[in-house]
Amino acid sequence: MSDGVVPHPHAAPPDSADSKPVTLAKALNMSLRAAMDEDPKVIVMGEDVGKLGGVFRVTDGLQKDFGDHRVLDTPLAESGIIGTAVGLAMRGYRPVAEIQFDGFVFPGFDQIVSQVAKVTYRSQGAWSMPLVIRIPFGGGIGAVEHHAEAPESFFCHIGGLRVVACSTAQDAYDMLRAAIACDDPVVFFEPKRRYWEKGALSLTDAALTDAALTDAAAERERPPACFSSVVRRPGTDVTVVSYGPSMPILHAAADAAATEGRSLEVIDLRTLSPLDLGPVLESVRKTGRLVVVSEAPRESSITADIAARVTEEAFYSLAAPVLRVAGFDTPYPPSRLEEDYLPDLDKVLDAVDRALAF
Amino acid sequence: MSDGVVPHPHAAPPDSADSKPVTLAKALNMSLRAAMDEDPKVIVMGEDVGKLGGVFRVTDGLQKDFGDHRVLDTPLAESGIIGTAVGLAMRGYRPVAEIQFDGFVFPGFDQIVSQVAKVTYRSQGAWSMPLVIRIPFGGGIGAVEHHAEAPESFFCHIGGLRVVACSTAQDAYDMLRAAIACDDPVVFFEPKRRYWEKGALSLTDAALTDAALTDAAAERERPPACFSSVVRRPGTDVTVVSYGPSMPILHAAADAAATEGRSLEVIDLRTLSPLDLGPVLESVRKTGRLVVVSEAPRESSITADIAARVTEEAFYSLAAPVLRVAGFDTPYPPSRLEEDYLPDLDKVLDAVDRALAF
Amino acid sequence: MAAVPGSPESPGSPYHPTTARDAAARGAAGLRGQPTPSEVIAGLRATSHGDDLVQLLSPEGTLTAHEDFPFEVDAELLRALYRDMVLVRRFDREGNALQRQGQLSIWVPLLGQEAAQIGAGRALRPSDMAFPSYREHGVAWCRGVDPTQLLGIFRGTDHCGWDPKATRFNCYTIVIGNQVLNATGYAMGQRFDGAIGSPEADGESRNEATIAFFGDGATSQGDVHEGMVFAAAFDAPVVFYCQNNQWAISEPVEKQSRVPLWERSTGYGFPGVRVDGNDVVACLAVTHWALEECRSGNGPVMIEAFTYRMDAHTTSDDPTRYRLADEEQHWKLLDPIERVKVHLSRQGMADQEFFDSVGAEADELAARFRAHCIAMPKPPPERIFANVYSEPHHQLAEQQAEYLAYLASFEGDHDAATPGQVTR
Amino acid sequence: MAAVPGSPESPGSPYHPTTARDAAARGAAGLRGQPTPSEVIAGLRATSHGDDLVQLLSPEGTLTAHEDFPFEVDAELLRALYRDMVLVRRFDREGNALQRQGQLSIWVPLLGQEAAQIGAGRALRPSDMAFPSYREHGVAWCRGVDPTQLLGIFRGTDHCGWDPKATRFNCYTIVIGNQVLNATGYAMGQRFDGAIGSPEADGESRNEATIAFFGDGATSQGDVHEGMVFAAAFDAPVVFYCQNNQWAISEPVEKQSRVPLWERSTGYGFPGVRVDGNDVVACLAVTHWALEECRSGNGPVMIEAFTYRMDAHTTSDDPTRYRLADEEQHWKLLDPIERVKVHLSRQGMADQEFFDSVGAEADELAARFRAHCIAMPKPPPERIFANVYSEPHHQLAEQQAEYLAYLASFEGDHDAATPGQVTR
Ligand SMILES: Cc1ncc(C[n+]2csc(CCOP(=O)(O)OP(=O)(O)O)c2C)c(N)n1
Ligand SMILES: Cc1ncc(C[n+]2csc(CCOP(=O)(O)OP(=O)(O)O)c2C)c(N)n1
Ligand SMILES: [Mg+2]
Ligand SMILES: [Mg+2]
Repeated sequence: MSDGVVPHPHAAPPDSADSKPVTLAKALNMSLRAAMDEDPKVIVMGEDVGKLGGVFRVTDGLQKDFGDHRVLDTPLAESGIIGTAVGLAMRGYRPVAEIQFDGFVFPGFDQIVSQVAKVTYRSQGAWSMPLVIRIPFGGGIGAVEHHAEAPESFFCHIGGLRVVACSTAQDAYDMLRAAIACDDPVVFFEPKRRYWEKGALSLTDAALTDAALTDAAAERERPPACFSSVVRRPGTDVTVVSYGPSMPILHAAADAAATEGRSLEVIDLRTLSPLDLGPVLESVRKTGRLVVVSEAPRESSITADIAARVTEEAFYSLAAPVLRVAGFDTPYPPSRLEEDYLPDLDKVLDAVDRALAF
Repeated sequence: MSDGVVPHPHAAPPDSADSKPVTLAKALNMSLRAAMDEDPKVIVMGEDVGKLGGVFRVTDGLQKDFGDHRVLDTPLAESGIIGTAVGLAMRGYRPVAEIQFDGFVFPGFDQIVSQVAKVTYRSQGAWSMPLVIRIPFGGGIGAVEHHAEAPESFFCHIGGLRVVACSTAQDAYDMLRAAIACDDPVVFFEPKRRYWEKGALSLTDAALTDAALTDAAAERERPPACFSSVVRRPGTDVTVVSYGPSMPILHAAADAAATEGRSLEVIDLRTLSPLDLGPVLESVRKTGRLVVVSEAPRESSITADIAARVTEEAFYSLAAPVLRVAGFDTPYPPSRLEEDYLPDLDKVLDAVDRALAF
Repeated sequence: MAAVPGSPESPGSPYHPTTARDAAARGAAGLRGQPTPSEVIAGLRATSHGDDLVQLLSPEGTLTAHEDFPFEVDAELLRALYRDMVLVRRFDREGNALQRQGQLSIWVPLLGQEAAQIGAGRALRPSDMAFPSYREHGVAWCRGVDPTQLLGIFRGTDHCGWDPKATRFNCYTIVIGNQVLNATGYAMGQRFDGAIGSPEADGESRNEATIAFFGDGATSQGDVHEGMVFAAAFDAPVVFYCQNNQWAISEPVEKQSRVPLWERSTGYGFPGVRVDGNDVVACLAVTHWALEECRSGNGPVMIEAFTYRMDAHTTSDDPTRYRLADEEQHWKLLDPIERVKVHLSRQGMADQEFFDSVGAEADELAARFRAHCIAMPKPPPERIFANVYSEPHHQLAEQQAEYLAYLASFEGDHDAATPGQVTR
Repeated sequence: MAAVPGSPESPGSPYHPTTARDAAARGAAGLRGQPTPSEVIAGLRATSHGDDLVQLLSPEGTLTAHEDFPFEVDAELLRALYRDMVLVRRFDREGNALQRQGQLSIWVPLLGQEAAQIGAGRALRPSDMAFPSYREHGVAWCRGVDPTQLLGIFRGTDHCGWDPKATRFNCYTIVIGNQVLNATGYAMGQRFDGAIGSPEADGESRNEATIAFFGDGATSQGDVHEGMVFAAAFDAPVVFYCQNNQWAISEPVEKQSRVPLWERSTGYGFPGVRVDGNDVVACLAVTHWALEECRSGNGPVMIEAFTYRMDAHTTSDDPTRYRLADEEQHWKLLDPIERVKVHLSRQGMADQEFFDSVGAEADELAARFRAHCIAMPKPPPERIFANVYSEPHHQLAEQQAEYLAYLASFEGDHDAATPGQVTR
């Protein structure tokens, strides 16, 4: 892993004793459980996270085993969830707050902007804010309104937060451990339509440490961070980057492109704020072409930011402008139209073609 | 005005009977008054907008003249202000809601994301949403926390909203009239540190009509829109664009650059969502260099979006990457540090130098 | 209502069966996935409403008058209410079935809440305005929204299949509680328009009112509070109609409040009433009264309709994880339809023929509902871009044109490309 | 308290002097920038608190016991409270003066609210936690925050000049009401830690409580509601301390509520008390009681301290635009400091020497406050990037390095460049 390249997650997991295929949801559950086992200050809170185990069962069984002091079914109010989590963090807890669906984070937006992100700054470091806000995000599950949004760009625009998105079971486990261990607030996006996809999960100690996660970063001699981006599959012709739910599409695109003799380099951003552009720049200096894929609308978004920064920092390397495959600038459509709305294999390949045609 | 170039606002106003210098705040006040005079469905609501006339006096005298049915001092709750304005709009009113300061819009964010922006879409057009949300924004006034923010990028990321910012007294008047006349929700940003700066205001009928505002747009044969961007000052070497409070800095930079024999083309975006990139692209095709200036933090921002889109659409015209002069990715600092945080003449000139050095 | 074990006045913590101290006392080992005894009591307790419940038609079918809420009840009215409830329940069950058969992504059942919804819905005049949450299929029925128009939301073909302006029944709102503020604003507009407080002429008046529907869980949201604050501040003619169905997904109402929900109104200085939400007559009478209060200028008013969600939260939910079948059984005895039927029969107000004809009508409705559902096509991709704005928007026009051109580029493909699948 | 004209029980609309109907009745012409008669009455009415006000020390200086809130009051305590209030008022006035002289961008005066704040502040133990709004200079004083540490916020050199963790006095919160949820969360943590409800040993206990300060205007915010909902749901040991100073900038409390604010608590099922906020003894006794309730596990509790903002909202505000001098005059008679002085003198508990020494101490404090303020330097630009995160952050490190390099690039300039001015 030290070269920043990890195995193709669709490849069969290594058949060793310490690695087994689990769903992404289960990996998150195991991660929470391990963190709670280790540190009594870790608590889980949200709507229906207790006996129900969350609507996606990510907190399944935790209340049963840790008690209703540590797994709190809260009143139905997101500002209340975030706002009390802030107070609990001040008291020394490490709350992991669940927002039930992406579209329901907005009633808590003021607490996130005005308290979560600013408490440490305002207090000149007296308060740290070790709070994780878990948000199942993205579309593709045929859901009703407000259940399929990609609000990550809002949070990337807020100084004082860290924003990450996991895409594999292993990352789900490791990144959530790291997020909980982090003394800064982390908005943790979970690709809900991938919850039931299985991937290898290895629980070796190395995977648990921050160090392993920042290995690649450290080697590039950048400051330590909880999270780093990673090259999932090396390639030479076009760089394609995304995060969370679209990662399998990128792998499929790389497969499809390979059959046409085109080599795509696939990068999983993992951290959305701060961006870890090192691997992306390195790749673009090689390929000269970049396609950024995300379900989020385009205007003032994370994809715009990546395009702007990569262009600024690798201007002379680019043979084509950075192209984006992203949501339209509309509200999320009725779900029977979501396949038109969302990035998919064809759209990614089309963008790759266009990048190569420049 | 038909060529999209308007006179330098710092130039002396034409000394005609129908034009007089007024402050930007006064122009807004006159605009509200004229709209209320014309249409009894226009109502003003917010905290302290009544007898006090708003903390910036933009609504001064309106309650006195139109009554407390049409100028509502509301309870102290922003979600309440926006949420009831939505209901009033459904009832046939055209509410103009004031948010007292930029940093206080966030308690109302859910109503904006989930109702204001989506009501028309959800109802398949049965409801229109003729609601204006006025927000004094930006720094430079030596204020305490939450009173100096530039949250416009959040709103640009929301499909279903229109987002605009005025920078002159004339635009303040015309654009607010147009925003109130628009059947879509408009988030209307007012550059609070320019409230007391005077500019020419002409109340000829032409200025009042939508048509005048979209003249330039119409000529470029794009669909009609409430708002359009405008070249404030023609130039040949570097294009500098901004909006709202930073516009005077751009003019000063153009003056300073001229003394060194460099010619800057100055563009006032006015509309932030949708962007009206026509004038910007036209300019960049000529200059090959673009500097975007904004007080907002960089990540996932409006400046990123402009950089991304201009690069995509004018890739071969660019001799340098689009450079940004923007806020840092921190919370807004204590006000004694704001001159370090905000764009200023030196920073703009430095960026112009860097663009030219590419 | 039948007496139940576990009186709310029992010592301990009637509204707080699972306080930390309880939990500490029994230790973490006390939590074993099954409801604890105190939770069982709490669940049953919820069936005991206290003395403050307004009831006109008992579960046993006995009709009595209520001095505060006089209301003329005749056989025709009762038959009509019975028919409403049976038809609504029937298509609601069909919604569940359609979901099970893969025709709908999800269905949100109203089972058990027919009386609370039909009572409120039938109290409304056409000129009144209603703001539902997402479970108000019964109110939709009363507003003249055809049940088939509800299907699009759950089949994913639209976000709202009726005209909220023409029907004066707003689109469903899914973000919990935030429609309450919109309702308050609308009611403020009614007041500003002078549409309240004018004298009646010929028993008719042009006075209007608004009603906002929300659940027990919603009462915790800041927006519901702000709605009440604004309504009180502006004397808005709005009825806050809370269907307390005892559950917010897996959370019992005790998680939201220590005290009965109608008491919230006292903190704002307007009246609140708790009505038996399984008694359609009481719901009608109390809502009628509340709307009249609003129309005559004495709004706002709060109503807590004390009822029960007899089915799962939605078809995606599994209530066996968090509540006991006993509780559901208990509430079956309080069924909102049964008591009307008993009364109609016992009083000779309806015969078997009537019941049969309503049953047949219900089956027809269900068949039409089903047929309509299955025939609903995927909307065209243009719909993604339609009605985002009321006025033209060049950016979306460009995105639409670009996307349609992209789709068209597949049309020449030999393998009859379906976008979204590999077509190369 | 003195009787005033315009009884709250007068018919018409005691809490709604400017309803639409009023306005319609007098027409738009009735609005002329000056308060209307009904507004004058409302303003004065606000001084009449109803029967429910807890008062121990009358405006005339008479001390009586209150059976619900027994509290031992001796001369030493009264002298200490007097000194607190005088010192706090003195530096508050100095804050105003410093703003007028351009040394501060703004000052938020507490004038008139000394008793409400000192009473509450002195009821706290060091182990308790306090969450202020932005006007709580008196509470800061009680928490051991040096008045000079308050200056940075208003001079623009910091967002919080004290250690909120060490002092157990959180940073000021400017977004109205949102600290109330943070306070509730902190109190939940106190409960989860077992820091409430344990038996006293030697009159000492390790029990803790939290207090949240907010204004009358803040009660309308959703976050304050949610704070109360969560506190009730989790039995959090938090005192909701609302200083009703009758105004939220230009809006009288009648815009926020029809009924006294303490009554909100009844809607959530916990106790509420209205205390004379200009009576430092009553504020102390009632807050002491409320904190004890919380510490022993009976939280939450709400207190409405009925007081008056005797100065402008801030130094930027002009209250002559919205309220009459008469109203301010009336409240001068109810001054919180004067009644303690009268009592101390009349009872022979303090002599002129004492009053003089307190006055001298106040002047010294003011001088130190002023000197400190004037000497406060502009912070270095690095401060922009400091403490945004607790852990290292490469992106900000880069932005900082870039900016400092940019600044350094000016250093060679002949005209001793000041960044932000033209230096070329
Ligand atoms: C703001 C928000 N948070 C969370 C949800 C997810 N959610 C949907 S329904 C529901 C429970 C609602 O309970 P209640 O208000 O009692 O209404 P009921 O479903 O019982 O009719 C929740 C938590 C949501 N829709 N909106
Ligand atoms: C969310 C929010 N909206 C608006 C403001 C602007 N504002 C500052 S103080 C104030 C009035 C507060 O009144 P109140 O709660 O009674 O407290 P007081 O100032 O009287 O102590 C307002 C509207 C703010 N700070 N925060
Ligand atoms: Mg419910
Ligand atoms: Mg106040």
